[in-house]
Amino acid sequence: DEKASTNDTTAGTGGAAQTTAAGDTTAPKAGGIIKAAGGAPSAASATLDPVLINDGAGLTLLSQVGQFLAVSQQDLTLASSLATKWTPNADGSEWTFTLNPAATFSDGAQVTAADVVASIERLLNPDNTSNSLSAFATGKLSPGGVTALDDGTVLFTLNGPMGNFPYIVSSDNYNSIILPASVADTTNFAADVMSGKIATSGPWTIGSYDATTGIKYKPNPKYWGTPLLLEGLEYIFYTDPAAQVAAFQSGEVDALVKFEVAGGESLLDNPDVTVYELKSANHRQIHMRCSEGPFADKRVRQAMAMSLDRQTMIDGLFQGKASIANDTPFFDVFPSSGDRPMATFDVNKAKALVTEAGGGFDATLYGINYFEAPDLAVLLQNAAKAIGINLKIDLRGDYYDVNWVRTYDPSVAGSDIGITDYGHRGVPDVFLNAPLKSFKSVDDGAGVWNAAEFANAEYDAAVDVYSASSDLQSQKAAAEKIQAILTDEVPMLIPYNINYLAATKTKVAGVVPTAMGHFFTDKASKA
Amino acid sequence: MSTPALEFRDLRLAYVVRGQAREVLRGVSFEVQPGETYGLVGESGCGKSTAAYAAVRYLPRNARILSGEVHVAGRDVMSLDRNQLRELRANNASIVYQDPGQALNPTIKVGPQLIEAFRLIGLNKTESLARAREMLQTVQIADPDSVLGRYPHQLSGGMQQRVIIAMALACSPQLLILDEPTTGLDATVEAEVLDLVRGLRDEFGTSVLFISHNLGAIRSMCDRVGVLYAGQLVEEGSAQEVFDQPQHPYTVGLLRCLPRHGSRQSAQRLETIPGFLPLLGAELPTCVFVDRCPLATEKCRTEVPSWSSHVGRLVRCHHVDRVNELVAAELPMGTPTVVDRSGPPLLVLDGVSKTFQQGGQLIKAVRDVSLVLHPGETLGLVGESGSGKTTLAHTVLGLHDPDQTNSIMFNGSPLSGGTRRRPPDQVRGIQIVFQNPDSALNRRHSVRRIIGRSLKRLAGLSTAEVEPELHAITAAVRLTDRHLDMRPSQLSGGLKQRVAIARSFAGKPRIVVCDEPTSALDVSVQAAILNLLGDLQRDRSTSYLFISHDLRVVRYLSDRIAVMYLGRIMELGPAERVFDGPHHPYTEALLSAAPSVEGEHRERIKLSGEIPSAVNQPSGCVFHTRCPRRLDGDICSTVEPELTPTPDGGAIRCHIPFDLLGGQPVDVVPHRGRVP
Amino acid sequence: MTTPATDEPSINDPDVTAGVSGSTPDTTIQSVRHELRRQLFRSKTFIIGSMLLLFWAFAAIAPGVLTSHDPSQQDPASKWIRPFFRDGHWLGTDRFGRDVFGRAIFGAREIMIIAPAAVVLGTTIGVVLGLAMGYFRGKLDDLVSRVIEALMSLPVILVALLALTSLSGGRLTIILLIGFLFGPVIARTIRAAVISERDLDYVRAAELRGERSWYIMFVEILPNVFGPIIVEFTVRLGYAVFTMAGLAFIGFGTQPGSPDWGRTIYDERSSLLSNVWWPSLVPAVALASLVVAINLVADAVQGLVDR
Amino acid sequence: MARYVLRRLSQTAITLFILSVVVFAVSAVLPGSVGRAILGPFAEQASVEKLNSDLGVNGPLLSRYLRWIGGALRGDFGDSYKFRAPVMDFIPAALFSSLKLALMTLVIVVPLGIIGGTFAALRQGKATDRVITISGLTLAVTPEFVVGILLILVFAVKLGWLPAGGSARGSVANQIKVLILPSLTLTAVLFGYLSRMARAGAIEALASDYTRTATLKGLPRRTVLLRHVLRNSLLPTIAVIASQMSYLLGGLLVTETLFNYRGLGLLIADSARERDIPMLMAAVFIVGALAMMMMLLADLLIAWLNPRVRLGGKR
Ligand SMILES: Nc1ncnc2c1ncn2[C@@H]1O[C@H](COP(=O)(O)OP(=O)(O)OP(=O)(O)O)[C@@H](O)[C@H]1O
Ligand SMILES: Nc1ncnc2c1ncn2[C@@H]1O[C@H](COP(=O)(O)OP(=O)(O)OP(=O)(O)O)[C@@H](O)[C@H]1O
Ligand SMILES: [Mg+2]
Ligand SMILES: [Mg+2]
Repeated sequence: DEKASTNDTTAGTGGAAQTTAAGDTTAPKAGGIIKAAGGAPSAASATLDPVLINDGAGLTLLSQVGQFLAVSQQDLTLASSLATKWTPNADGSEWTFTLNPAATFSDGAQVTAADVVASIERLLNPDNTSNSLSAFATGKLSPGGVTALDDGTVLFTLNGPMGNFPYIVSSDNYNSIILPASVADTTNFAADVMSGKIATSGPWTIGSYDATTGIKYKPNPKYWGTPLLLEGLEYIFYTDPAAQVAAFQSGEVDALVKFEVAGGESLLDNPDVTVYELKSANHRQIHMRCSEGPFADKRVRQAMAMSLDRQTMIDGLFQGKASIANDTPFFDVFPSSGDRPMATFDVNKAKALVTEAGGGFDATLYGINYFEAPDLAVLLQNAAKAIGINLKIDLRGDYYDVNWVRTYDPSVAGSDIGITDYGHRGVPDVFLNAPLKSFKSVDDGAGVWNAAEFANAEYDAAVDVYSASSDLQSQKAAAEKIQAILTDEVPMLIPYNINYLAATKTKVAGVVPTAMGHFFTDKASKA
Repeated sequence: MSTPALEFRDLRLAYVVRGQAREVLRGVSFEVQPGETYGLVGESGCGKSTAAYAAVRYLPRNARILSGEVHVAGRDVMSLDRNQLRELRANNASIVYQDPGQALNPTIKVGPQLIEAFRLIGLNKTESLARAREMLQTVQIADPDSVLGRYPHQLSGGMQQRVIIAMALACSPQLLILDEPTTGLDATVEAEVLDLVRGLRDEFGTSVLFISHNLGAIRSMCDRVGVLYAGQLVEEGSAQEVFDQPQHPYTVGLLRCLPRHGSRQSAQRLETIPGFLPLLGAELPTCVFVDRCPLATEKCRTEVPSWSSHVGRLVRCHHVDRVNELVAAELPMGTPTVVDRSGPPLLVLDGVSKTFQQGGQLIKAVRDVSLVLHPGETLGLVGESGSGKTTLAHTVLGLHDPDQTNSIMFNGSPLSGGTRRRPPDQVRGIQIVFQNPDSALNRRHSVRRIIGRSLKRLAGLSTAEVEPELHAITAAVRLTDRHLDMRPSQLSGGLKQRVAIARSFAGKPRIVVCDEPTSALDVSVQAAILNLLGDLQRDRSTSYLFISHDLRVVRYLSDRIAVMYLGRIMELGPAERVFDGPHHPYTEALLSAAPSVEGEHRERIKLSGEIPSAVNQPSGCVFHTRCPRRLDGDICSTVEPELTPTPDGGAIRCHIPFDLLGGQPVDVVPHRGRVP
Repeated sequence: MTTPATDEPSINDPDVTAGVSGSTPDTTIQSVRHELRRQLFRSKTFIIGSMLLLFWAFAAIAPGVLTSHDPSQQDPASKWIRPFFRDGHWLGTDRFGRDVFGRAIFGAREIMIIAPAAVVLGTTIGVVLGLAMGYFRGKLDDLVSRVIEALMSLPVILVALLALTSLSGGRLTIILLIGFLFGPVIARTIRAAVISERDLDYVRAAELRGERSWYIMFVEILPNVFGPIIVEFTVRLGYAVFTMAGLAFIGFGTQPGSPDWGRTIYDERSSLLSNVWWPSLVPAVALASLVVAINLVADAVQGLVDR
Repeated sequence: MARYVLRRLSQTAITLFILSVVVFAVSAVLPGSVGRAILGPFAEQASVEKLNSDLGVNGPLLSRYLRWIGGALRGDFGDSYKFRAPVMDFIPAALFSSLKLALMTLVIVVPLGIIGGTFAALRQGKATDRVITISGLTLAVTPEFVVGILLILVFAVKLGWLPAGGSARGSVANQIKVLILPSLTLTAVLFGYLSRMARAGAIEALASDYTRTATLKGLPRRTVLLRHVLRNSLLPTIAVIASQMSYLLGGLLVTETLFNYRGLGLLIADSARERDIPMLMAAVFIVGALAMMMMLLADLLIAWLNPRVRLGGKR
């Protein structure tokens, strides 16, 4: 069956070789320290508490010490890690995971089912307000849903069929690292790992950690996987991307965990730099409010979609390091996406549609003002202008200041059109639910970020079918239906999904970044 | 003969203003012999300072030497290179100028600044220190060591000037240049400084170039004087002769501008010199004085008079033979003002005191002053700087609150403290003419506006009524309508003062306070202003409270005189008596301090010590610390004397009985200047 | 008998003949104004400064005349054309292929509107405050001085940062922000000037006319502190321009796409690392030239005012 | 002097109080849900509300202020939202690094500014003067992030002589290496203002009577300049250095971010982005207080250098 484990039984990440790696020819040499530059963990992630971590920086750091049942690889297929295989029941509403008997924690203890139960239940417990709750909601796993059949096998009982469930307990759901059952409290995770109070199973343990400046890892002496080549691993935190690039160029650091094309151009064609380019589901959504306002008319939304010259956008913003997306979360990275009709670029048709719908108008384009969003906003503005829609740009510090989503707070105005960013996921489910499903209530996870106020029963049904289907064929079928609806209704524009970019000096080999933001170094070496 | 210490050889010097060279010194030639003191007089702007600085070649960037030479100790100053010039300044010539306060570096102690000068002439530290100490003693500073350790601002103006003189004499220079060294200092202090210079000159045999506005000082100091006009010497000769029988019309005019000894405003007007100093750099193929000369003829307009010798001195005039035509005309006295003493006095001060609070210290600026002022009367207020004259005046005006209310009665009703609290008629009733017209007139307002506003506010006229009144009053102060649209900056000092006077008279005041109204003006201008004040008083029988340092002026103008010391009135009485005595020892000292142009030389009564500060005043008689007639025993130092009435209706604050007080001016002693 | 005995002013009184004898400097206000103007136009600094100023002012009013390029016209094909004068792009193009020179020209407007407006506001606040503080002294002065010190001790950019998070960055916001930040600073200078003025006798004279405080402050004193005011105004203008750029750094200010200099410099700065200097340095130079121009004029004016 | 010192001290106390109010007021009006900002978009609303109440961000303003200032007086600025630890665990270190940077900058810029300014004054109106003034001005108005990046590009990336940033740790030599580029960036910005002030001061001193006296004494030009001119022209320069202090500290925000130099500036930038309000308030308040102290120090120094003030008024 599709989701059963690959025969790859090697521990750790089992990552495939880097895609665009330049010089990993010579036999890797042991020793050395890699210094990597990355952002500082956000407020929630500051103590590296696996329960709360909610950003790329946090998960990058966490995944050096903690391990998951399975690892979502660069090609977004699952490789085994702490679990060697996983099998669903007939309808995919129950999943059985078999643990790797070799796996041990840094205190030497074996990784048992009890540990898994404890770790996952900790995340499920609403009182812990874990960042992963929404993921588990999508995964249809509720408190009490995890049981240990014996020391080596764990049973996940879901509220319903869920084909992509293994991803929910893989590195994709980066909170779900497995810790000893004995661990009661993770609020001071970093400190406790440093002091040995919390044992972890990953290749590294924490040598020193300063939430403002950086972290130093030291090898896990009792590491159960293939021995490390590096002597040490170090992360330095940066606030300003430009500063990161500068530091990398001038050789203060050997690796950039992640960098943007804007500002990183100089790295792209640089002989002594290895650039890792990974397909990812990282994208921007430009929602258009369907319930009221100038965009309520479907034709206007369709016109907006047609007004975008996506290829040019990609070239302009990312020097081609992104893929065209069709205003749906089914990106070419997802196996389930199937083959899709390409979005058309047709200004005249768009103009016509706008005129049909009652002619041009003014509107305010809200949005985040980090990443390339400001530039995107300018591009949108230009495109819209071409079809008679005048967008006034108003980008705020970040999404939640402005509350232009009414789901949480009906009193706020909401917004007709706005840009926000969605990070990478291994499966489209979150994208399909949070921002698109009809919003009922905050507690019922569906549609909580539905800024477009898109409410379409047909769509909701289609999504349910998709989530339920556990085999690729049926997923593809459901996906096509969903795409049909979205490309017709166009509740949101998704012009592109951005390739994930990481870089190392060529003397560094064997690191495995993932589009999610992991930066696996268990096989890394430095010449 | 020996080489002169300083020699100007037909020096022509110009300042470049907006690309044009404007001639300031138009061929000046004179020499100062070794040991001689040469005086340079002339009204403001005629080029005195320029000459002085030319002598040490310290000239502004825009100065140009057109022709001629300056020699100091036989060396051509203009041809020296930087180092030679430095040495010349360090060893041969020193200069002392106005405003000693500015001339010393505020952030360096006196010691180092003085020692610097000695180090320059190659002494080592210890020697320099020793010499510095000596030098301070030579300039009569009592405790040199403490002074050496002080900062300039901790010294009085007199002391500062002494230090600077000490510094100047450090290198025992052949030439000492004094550019108005005593302007801004008190008469008493001035007299001391001059005595000092005189002594040192004799002691060191230094040659001195002495520049001053004060003709009296010049006469008492100098062997020879040169009269500078518009950058040309017009007369030169021995001080005595030049002052006693001036040969050039300008010199004559200059001397006649001064109130003559004992003359009174009510008796005769002062003479003035009409017209103006020619513009800087004006083309003058004529006699420079021609525009203002009563003797001017066609010849004067066409020919430059020669620098020719005449009755033993050099004069630059075509009509030297006709000067005696310029006999002092007895100017017709206007009908003298009748001081109405019959009625109630206009202003009554009854024990007025004013104490300032400053940084926790109490400054008793005015103590228990009682006065009366009658309609049409002029009360002169004299006293050294800091004696409280201005404060008293300002208190009367309501710019300060007196310590105790209702101590001032105006026209029978009590004056409340602040101006704002006074009814309009009281406000307009008392006005003031300030000392410095530059700060007294708003530089951004036109004359019309300045006077007009006062007419509106004080005379309470409507905009329509203002215009005619405006013309009337400007005419009254001898201004023409043309002046109305000018800004103060476009007016000469005298004109400014006229505007100020017009303003204060706008509301037909009963009393006008004049706080040293002419001390910033040249003598010729001063004369005109004094005349004007006299006329106005005659026409409007206004009362004046007239404050001045210049006793001569006070006497000329005042009916009665009050002498202040440390905020107290020491003496009060009719002008004649206060001047001719018997008078208070302090008054006596003040009088003796003022050198006179007539050249009669009283033995100066030296006042020992400094003026005590207004903060901690001496016990007993506040003057006892300096009093030359201090009584034996300690009564003076313990008991404060009452202000005891005198027969002539005045009063004196002294323990010495009235009839025993110094009667006639101290007997005249021979002139101390030496004729070369 | 030649000695004038009559009291005919024009003969006897020295001063009266002023102007007649031509011995006082030029005499009418007009001629003085004229003189000042002549002085100004003599000074090289002023000429150069005002030339530059005029240029930018013109750019702000009629940018279209100076460049044919639409500042927001994108052309992906011609991204990052190098200077100079290639493919009709004087100073090259930025990452969207927009004409750098064109954007610099159009960028002038934002600053030429905001900076003066902000400084006018600041100066008004400063003058009123300064006059009141300087004239009344005492408690009011003390208190306000403290507040001013407090404000001044906070770096502009920090206050902006704090304000930014609560306000939305529109033109008006920036004008208000800069205005209120500069007001106190200017007030300090004006206060000092007023204090030295209020000791002059013409203020006494006004009090002796029983004038109201406001009259003394605004009619008597104000004209006499124009000097410092003008200087402050021009100098602050420089600071304002610079501050705006700083605000762009913390994302405060004009919205993306606007050719505003500060914004552009900030947006394009990262491409410096790829040796693409022109998109950020051109506006930077424009900025500098404007501020320098303002200061040149300021110096010239100050030079005159000081006389 | 003592009286003067006392007065200035009491004034500073008042100012500090006002500052605290200002800082609190501005921070208090920050909109948006703190909890949401911390927990992120996908956190459950319940979690957000729980956190908000934990942080006590909903209380009445006055009591919140009193709590804050009360703590502040005891040196306790509360716990950082982000690090869940006392703010004071982070600020001292950051402050120390910032001071290092500031010091280094001053060490470079002060002599440079004074020399440049005085030199310009001596050549007043000449070409040298213009060059110094205008170039200073130009540097002053070129944003730090441009100057900084150019410096990095040249000295770190191209030449590789100096590090492109990082925190000053380890050996003094190393620290200095790290500090050079950032402090040069700040120097570029400050030089203009400083030299301008120094110039003005020198021009005034040069025109003064005491300088004339010194010259006419026959002192060598050098002595006149060093002993008499400079000595007096320094006072205003010191004043401006102090008043520029707040400016310098402001510059830290940009510069430290650019050079990833972990000082107060960067801390403030981060805290602002992360809504770590207690941290932000503390940092900003401390920066303000610091600037204020500098002004105070400068005033006292000036007073002390100026005998008039030190020894009280005339006689
Ligand atoms: N640097 C200068 N540039 C242009 N004109 C100047 C300059 N210095 C002085 N003057 C003018 O030159 C004339 C002579 O000046 P000077 O100071 O020598 O006169 P003075 O006799 O000393 O006057 P006073 O008695 O007021 O000191 C005055 O009209 C003055 O305005
Ligand atoms: N506003 C003030 N505050 C404090 N002390 C003052 C004030 N005005 C005057 N004084 C002090 O009061 C005393 C008298 O000053 P005042 O100016 O009245 O003397 P004066 O006779 O007018 O001196 P001068 O002849 O120099 O004008 C001086 O010691 C002065 O320092
Ligand atoms: Mg002079
Ligand atoms: Mg006085």
